[in-house]
Amino acid sequence: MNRIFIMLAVAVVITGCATTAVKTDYGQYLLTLFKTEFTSKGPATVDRILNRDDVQKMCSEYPLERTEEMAESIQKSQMATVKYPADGQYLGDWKNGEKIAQNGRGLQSSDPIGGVNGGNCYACHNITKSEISYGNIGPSLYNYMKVHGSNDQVVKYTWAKIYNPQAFTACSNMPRFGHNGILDEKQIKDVMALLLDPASPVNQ
Amino acid sequence: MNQSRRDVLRITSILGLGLAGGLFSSLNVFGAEWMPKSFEAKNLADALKELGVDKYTMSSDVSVVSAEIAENGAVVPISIASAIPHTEYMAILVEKNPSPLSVAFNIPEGTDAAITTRVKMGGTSNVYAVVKADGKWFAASKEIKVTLGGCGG
Amino acid sequence: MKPFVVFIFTIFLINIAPYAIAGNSSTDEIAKYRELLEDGNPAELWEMRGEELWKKKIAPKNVSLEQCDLGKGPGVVKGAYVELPRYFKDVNKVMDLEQRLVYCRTTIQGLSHEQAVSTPFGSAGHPSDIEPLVAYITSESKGMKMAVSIKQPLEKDAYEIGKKFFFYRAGSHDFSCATCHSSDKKRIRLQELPNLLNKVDAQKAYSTWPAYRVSQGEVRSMQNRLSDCLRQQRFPEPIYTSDAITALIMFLAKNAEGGVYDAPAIKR
Amino acid sequence: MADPMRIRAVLNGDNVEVKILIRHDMETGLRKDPAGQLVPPHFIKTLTAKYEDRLVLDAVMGISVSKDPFLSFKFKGGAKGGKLTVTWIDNLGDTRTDTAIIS
Repeated sequence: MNRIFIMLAVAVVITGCATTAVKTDYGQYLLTLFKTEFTSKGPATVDRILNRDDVQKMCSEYPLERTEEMAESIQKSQMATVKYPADGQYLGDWKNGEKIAQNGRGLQSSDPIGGVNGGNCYACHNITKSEISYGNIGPSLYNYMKVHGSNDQVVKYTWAKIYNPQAFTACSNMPRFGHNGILDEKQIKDVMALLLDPASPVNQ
Repeated sequence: MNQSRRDVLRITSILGLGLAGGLFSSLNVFGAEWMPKSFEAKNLADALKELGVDKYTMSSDVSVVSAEIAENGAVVPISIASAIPHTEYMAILVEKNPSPLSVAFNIPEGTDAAITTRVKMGGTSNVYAVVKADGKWFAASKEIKVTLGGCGG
Repeated sequence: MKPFVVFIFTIFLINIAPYAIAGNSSTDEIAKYRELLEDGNPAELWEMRGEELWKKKIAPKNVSLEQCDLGKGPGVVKGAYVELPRYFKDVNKVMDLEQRLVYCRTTIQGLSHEQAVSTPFGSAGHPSDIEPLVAYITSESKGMKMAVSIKQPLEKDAYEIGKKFFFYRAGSHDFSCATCHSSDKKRIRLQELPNLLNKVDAQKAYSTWPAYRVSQGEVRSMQNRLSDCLRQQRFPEPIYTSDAITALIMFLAKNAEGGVYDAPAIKR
Repeated sequence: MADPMRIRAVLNGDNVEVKILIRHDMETGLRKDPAGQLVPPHFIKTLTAKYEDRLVLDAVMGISVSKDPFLSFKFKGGAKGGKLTVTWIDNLGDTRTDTAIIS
């Protein structure tokens, strides 16, 4: 371990004198540390942090702001990933959707491989009146139908937004639930019902 | 070597007996004994009955002070107090816990009938302070919400 | 004109009031909960045990940690933590407190590396020696200002690597540290999230770790705190005393510069 | 075996204000360890506080008192320099006694 930091230090000194590419090099050093110091555990593999897709790379490199061209190219590529339900049915069971919205587990190093993943929607969104413990990283979804309506366009938009939020907002903080396989098609339908079923507490 | 070790053991065990005997007898004289039936009662009514509370009056002279929301149910700070003269006994009960009785205090003369401690709560529940003064029972309660916190994992 | 404006304003108030009040009173009650906890912090019990462990002679060399150099000279504990992580000449490396403790336990006390890093994070029935030591050492910096240096080139490197780490998005959920910690006044559930790029927030957050976590019933160190963040970020597991984590600690410590240190604290 | 308590006893006007922190796991007997086995109950059952020879608090505890228990109370009639002695006993017979000088 000691040796790595010393090696890195030497590399920094050399490249620092010779070139201006120091900034990108720190990223390389970080990758070296990930390779040598991190171990796969449960569903959380080292591969997962070493091999990132273009969106993750770009959003890491430009975390706080990025050009309009970049944003548009990300949104375009991500829109192309959205898979709509094959049977044309968008709404499942809102009660199960509520459970998914409450559940913050899944895909952590402490979770079992192949377990049921949650959506953890309440971590970031106000959703129902009865749950007072909600976050504010995302907008309130309470009264979703009243605010957005429920026509076909809204339904398709909502599906795509859950499936891959970066189709609309490049580098969004929201996970790409469908695209990254966090929630399966049935689970997304259930979360859709939580937002768009008139009987759901979201719309009461 | 063996002999001395045995001596040490003997001394320890005598001391142990003496200590335990002394301590427990002094507890019997001065203090409360642990009451298995009260602590093991599975609901509020049974726990109160086992404590010997046949009837009680809700009183504004008794208070339960805490935050209305607990970030974590494992540690919920609770202060109970009684302004009723001659308060001699106080207990904290968490209605929805599997065993409601949490802790009870004998209040000797000269000690304030006001105690702060921390209890575990399995979920949102009413928390009761039950006190005995001049042989009569009084109570107060407060609802404390236990929320899910953090990142959820 | 005027009555109309008032009318609109009233409607606006009526509409938003119930939610605004609900949100505020919840966070107020959480603030009250935290205030009540501060009345008695079990971390003091860890500090007491840590001081004992610091001074205790242990096998194989039968020496205590009292000759350990935490950066301010052998045996100087007072004020050591607010200058960590730092560059140590004897190893030509940047170390945080926990790396340095492991180093002292192996070189001074003669423990094997495995012994020195065993049970870094305690649990009921399996107490850690490291967490009490960390509690004791950090408590000796109470009231002092955070003052890490990034003047030495390796310190600067650690800071820059830590910064890269902070913004590094990866894994199944695309999370980075920045996802939750780069804007003001955000909450996850009811927990306020410090914006670690904002000096005031960064100072407040950094100066209150390590902490006794009521959810775990243990004093948790900075290495533990960040490992737990990474777990919830869906990252794989770092080894204990990882240089990557030290780099991240360096970035956070520098952002908290000038903050008055006030830990071990008590937290959810 | 048990770790020492942290006891603070401060005279403030007529009252001695006492704060006690105890290192104890307070196992409920309902918790499972990572291997899925129930962890047996281990909790403090009784606690007494004495000012010199006078009993000033006497508590009985159940499994729902929090881990690392905290108690705070006040009593009258104590003097600076006097001794406050706290003793607890748990369900396995472990016990610990510590003394603080009133300041």
